[in-house]
Amino acid sequence: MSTAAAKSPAFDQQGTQSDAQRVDAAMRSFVREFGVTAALHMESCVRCGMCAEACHFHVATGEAKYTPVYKLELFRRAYFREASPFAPLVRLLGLVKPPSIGELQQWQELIYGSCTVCGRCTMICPMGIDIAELVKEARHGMFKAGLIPERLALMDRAAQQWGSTATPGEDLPDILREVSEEHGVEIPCDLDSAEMLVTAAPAELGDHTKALAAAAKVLNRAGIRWTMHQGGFDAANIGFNNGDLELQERLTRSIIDTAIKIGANTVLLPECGHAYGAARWEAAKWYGQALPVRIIHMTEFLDEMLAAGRIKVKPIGQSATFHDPCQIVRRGGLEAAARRVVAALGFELIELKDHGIAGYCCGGGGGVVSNVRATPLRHKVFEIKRAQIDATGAERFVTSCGQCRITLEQGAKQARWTKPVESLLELVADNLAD
Amino acid sequence: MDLLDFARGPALTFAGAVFVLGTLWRLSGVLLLPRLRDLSPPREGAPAPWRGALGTVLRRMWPRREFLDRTMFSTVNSYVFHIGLAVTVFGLAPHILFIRNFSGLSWPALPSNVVFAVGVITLVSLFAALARRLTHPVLKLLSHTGDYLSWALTTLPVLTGLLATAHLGARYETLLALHILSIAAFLIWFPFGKLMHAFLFVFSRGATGVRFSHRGVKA
Amino acid sequence: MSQARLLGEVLRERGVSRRAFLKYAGYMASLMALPPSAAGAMAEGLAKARRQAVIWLSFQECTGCIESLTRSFSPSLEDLIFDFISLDYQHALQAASGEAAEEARRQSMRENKGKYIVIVDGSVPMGDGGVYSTVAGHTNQAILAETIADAAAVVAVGTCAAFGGLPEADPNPTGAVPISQLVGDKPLINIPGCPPMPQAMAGTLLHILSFGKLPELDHLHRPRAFFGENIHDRCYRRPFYERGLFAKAFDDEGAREGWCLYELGCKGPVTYNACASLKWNGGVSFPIQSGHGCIGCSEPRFWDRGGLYRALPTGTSDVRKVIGIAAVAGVALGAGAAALARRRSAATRDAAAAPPAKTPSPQE
Amino acid sequence: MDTLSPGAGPIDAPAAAVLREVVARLQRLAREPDFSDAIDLHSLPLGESGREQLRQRLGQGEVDCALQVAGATRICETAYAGAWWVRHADADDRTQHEQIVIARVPALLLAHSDDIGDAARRLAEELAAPACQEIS
Repeated sequence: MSTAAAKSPAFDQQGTQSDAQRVDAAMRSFVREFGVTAALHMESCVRCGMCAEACHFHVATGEAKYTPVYKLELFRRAYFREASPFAPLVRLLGLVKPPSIGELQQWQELIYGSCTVCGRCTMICPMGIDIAELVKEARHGMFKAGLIPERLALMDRAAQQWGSTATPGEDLPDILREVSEEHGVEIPCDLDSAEMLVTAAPAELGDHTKALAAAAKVLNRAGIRWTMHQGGFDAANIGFNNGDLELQERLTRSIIDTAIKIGANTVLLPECGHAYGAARWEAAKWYGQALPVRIIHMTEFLDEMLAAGRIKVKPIGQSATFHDPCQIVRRGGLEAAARRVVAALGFELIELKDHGIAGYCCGGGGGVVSNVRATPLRHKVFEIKRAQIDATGAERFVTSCGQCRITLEQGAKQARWTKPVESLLELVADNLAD
Repeated sequence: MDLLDFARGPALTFAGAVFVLGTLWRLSGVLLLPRLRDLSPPREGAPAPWRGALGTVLRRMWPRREFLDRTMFSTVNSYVFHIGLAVTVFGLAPHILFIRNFSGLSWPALPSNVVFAVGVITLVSLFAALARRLTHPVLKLLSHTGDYLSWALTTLPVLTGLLATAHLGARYETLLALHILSIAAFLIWFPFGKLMHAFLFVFSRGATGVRFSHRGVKA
Repeated sequence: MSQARLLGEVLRERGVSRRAFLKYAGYMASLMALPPSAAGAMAEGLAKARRQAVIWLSFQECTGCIESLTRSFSPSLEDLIFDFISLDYQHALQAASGEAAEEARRQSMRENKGKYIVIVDGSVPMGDGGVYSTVAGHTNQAILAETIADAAAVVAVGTCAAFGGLPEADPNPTGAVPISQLVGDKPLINIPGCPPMPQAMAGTLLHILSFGKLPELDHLHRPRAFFGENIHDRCYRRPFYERGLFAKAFDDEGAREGWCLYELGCKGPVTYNACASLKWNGGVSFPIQSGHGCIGCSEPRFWDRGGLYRALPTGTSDVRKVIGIAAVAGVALGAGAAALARRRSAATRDAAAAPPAKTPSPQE
Repeated sequence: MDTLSPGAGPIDAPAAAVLREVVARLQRLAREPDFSDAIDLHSLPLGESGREQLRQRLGQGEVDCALQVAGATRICETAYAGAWWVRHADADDRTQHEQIVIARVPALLLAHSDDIGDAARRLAEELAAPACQEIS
């Protein structure tokens, strides 16, 4: 039971900037975001309120302030003052007030505490506005203004120091040795050349080491020449969640540069949502050109290995339901791949009422699970997913994202719900056929 | 007669000019902003960008199954007054003449009394939309003066049009003048408010369509 | 010349029985949409009235109005009006001319001081001191002022007198003005139309004679009896308008079927007159019935309303040039705004690009 | 279109409305002998066919008289006592005005007292005038 009393929706601040400097930093960052797509989306909102009906935070609480597009209110005002076609007119006539420091501070709870950037609102918006992307872009300004939740700021500083929120690079060889001994699987580390650079999620270097071992088992069985490397091993890019663009760039470069250095042609991402978002879709942005390495998610990898017959699994033959991680399925496009793996495992898949692209979010992505302020809200959201899982009556409950598993496990613990949350990767590894 | 002459002459011309200028200003002002290209490799088998865009533009015409029951009222009511406005504006003979006058395009008209009935339904639907915007907690929070102004300047032409057709309230030419002036107000406000979604929605949905079809998702 | 004796006696001597008064009054009452019961009262009022002195002044006019009233080719009931009034001065009809005619006018003004009615057709030119239309060296403006000084009422017949009509149409070279601008507070009745309906002229005069006061007028001083409703509301083709059946050309299938002429520029909906109900030439037909749209001749400035064949709902000015300029300006402003936004965004990027040295990442 | 009397053929709505008006006024006339009213066929949206149907439906009564008063006028009683069909024509016999008059007798038929006074006077003068001395 989380003992932290629900704090009043206050806010955290980092750095020593004055209030005016914070507002200016936020506005200068906002101005940089507005390419054609962001501008088009800002211009097209007709305030129809439908996005609220898709957002689990609003659906669970009924509170109007969790309306997704309302979370963009300050970003919208910045856009109309600074980048819109009528910006000079808007500024001249003072039609739109610039955000104040008080508003930015109150806004932290909406932008970080009650948005998992899951993109379900993007799927309902009749104007096709990618609200999730705009929230993520608004976070850049909030980070520049030093107005992000303290817990996330802490992880940000750790990652700037270690390249990972979980462990410093130097400790990687020892951790991998422990895991390989504990799980009896060989995990190569820091090889000079390899076919595939494998990366991990921070939790996999902590309490979810079984997932890491599972990955190793599958990779070895498939006969892949792979390695993990101190140069770039933590794929869950915290900069991507916090809005810290410099950190996001550095973390991405550390992985891509390491892969190029060891001559790898593929970077394998772990079962993690935001890792996929940051690497698969935004890595090339920092290089300004297409990347020489292929970046794939663990789910794609399992799907390809099974399809190519390089690994086989024993059918489990039970009923199961699958939670679609947002960044992997709704915003990643791996809905079909995940279901092929589930089918290969011989599960009789019973879909959740809302699944696939329109599935509900676990409620913890985008840094919300790490943001202790959002805990009470998260537990309310957990009810939606739990009800849908119970409704399927499936025996097993599977997903393919470490963050979702942590969020759902915390929710289950708080709601005293006994069904275990299982990893697709671990199921494949445990059921490898000879 | 002077009000009608003013309405049909200078008012309409000025409104038309402001409409064209404002709409192109806003559209080009947005479309000429820097294009941040997605350099990542597309999902295998992903359709061409324009096809992805078109897909989303069409799909977003109707909410997905999962969202339908929670958005039934908004969806249905919005379609009622959108289709109502379309039938009224493009179905009524005098409107077709107005369009033919400056564009040369013409097509057969619907019976005027049918269009009148549709106009009444449209008016009721617009008031229902306003009632919802004034009472629903989410909409109350989101709405600002621009929304109410857009609503008013869309409803006024329908109201004055119906009054003119029914010849209620004043001399016919006064009603017709008020109707044309309300359309002029509508055209002048159009580019600066959310009515621009009539043009922007294609690009807005298209951009999301391109972004997600690149990732193999039918957004 | 006007006798003191009552009209009833005067006319009976010429064989006009009171039954004729009643028939005439009944007909005119129906024209003026008065209740049938008013016919008796009108007949009695007429019989007891004195013969009304009338002076008809013709200025910038085409004689269409007097032709419409007299309609010499087939005298009808309206013509009886000439038995009830003493037309003391009228260019087209009077035998006298030159000074004799002017003298007749002045004598009638003297004898019927304060009681005579002045009928005017044609507008009055004010340009260049009014030289564009003079009679015996006097400008129309002067003659009008002199004549209406002691008049009981002024009746401006025809759109030229009522609203300026053709002479006042753009570019109005003679500086023509409607009579209403020159009569001050003298009671004025406008009977527009190009030409006006004979029933309207006769009916209005009869109303003054028999009831001794002006008929009810609208905001343009037009008798409501004849100008209260617009043509569209009384048009027999209205059902076609309701069903959206319109003639697209003057000789297409629709026109032959008698469909609505709205698309061919008919101004019926915004024109107030009695053509559709009383019809012309003794009730034979009216413009729309003969296949031509109403041109709105009884409304002010109907010549300058963007062409007789331009449909009502269309704008009156050619907007293509204006819209073209607006389009170019719009795109230019848009491009400028985008460039400005691009520059502002670049400026912030440069500022951000030179932050203090980053802490070295682990592997460097 | 409702048919008032069977077999008399269909009747347009406007014509039927006029007949209902006639009935109402006849009922009143029956109660108030000196009541008189008229229905003006001129300004109603009655086409020629409507007028013809009315004429057929109202039929012919016992009285049919032609007046020569500033052009021809024809007054004939319809088949329904108290309802008279009055048609005024101008010099060229074009219908100027048509009415259905509801009265015991249309006012137009009554000689006016002034005319009677004048007639008496003229006849007296006629008698006194030498031209018609009695032939002794």
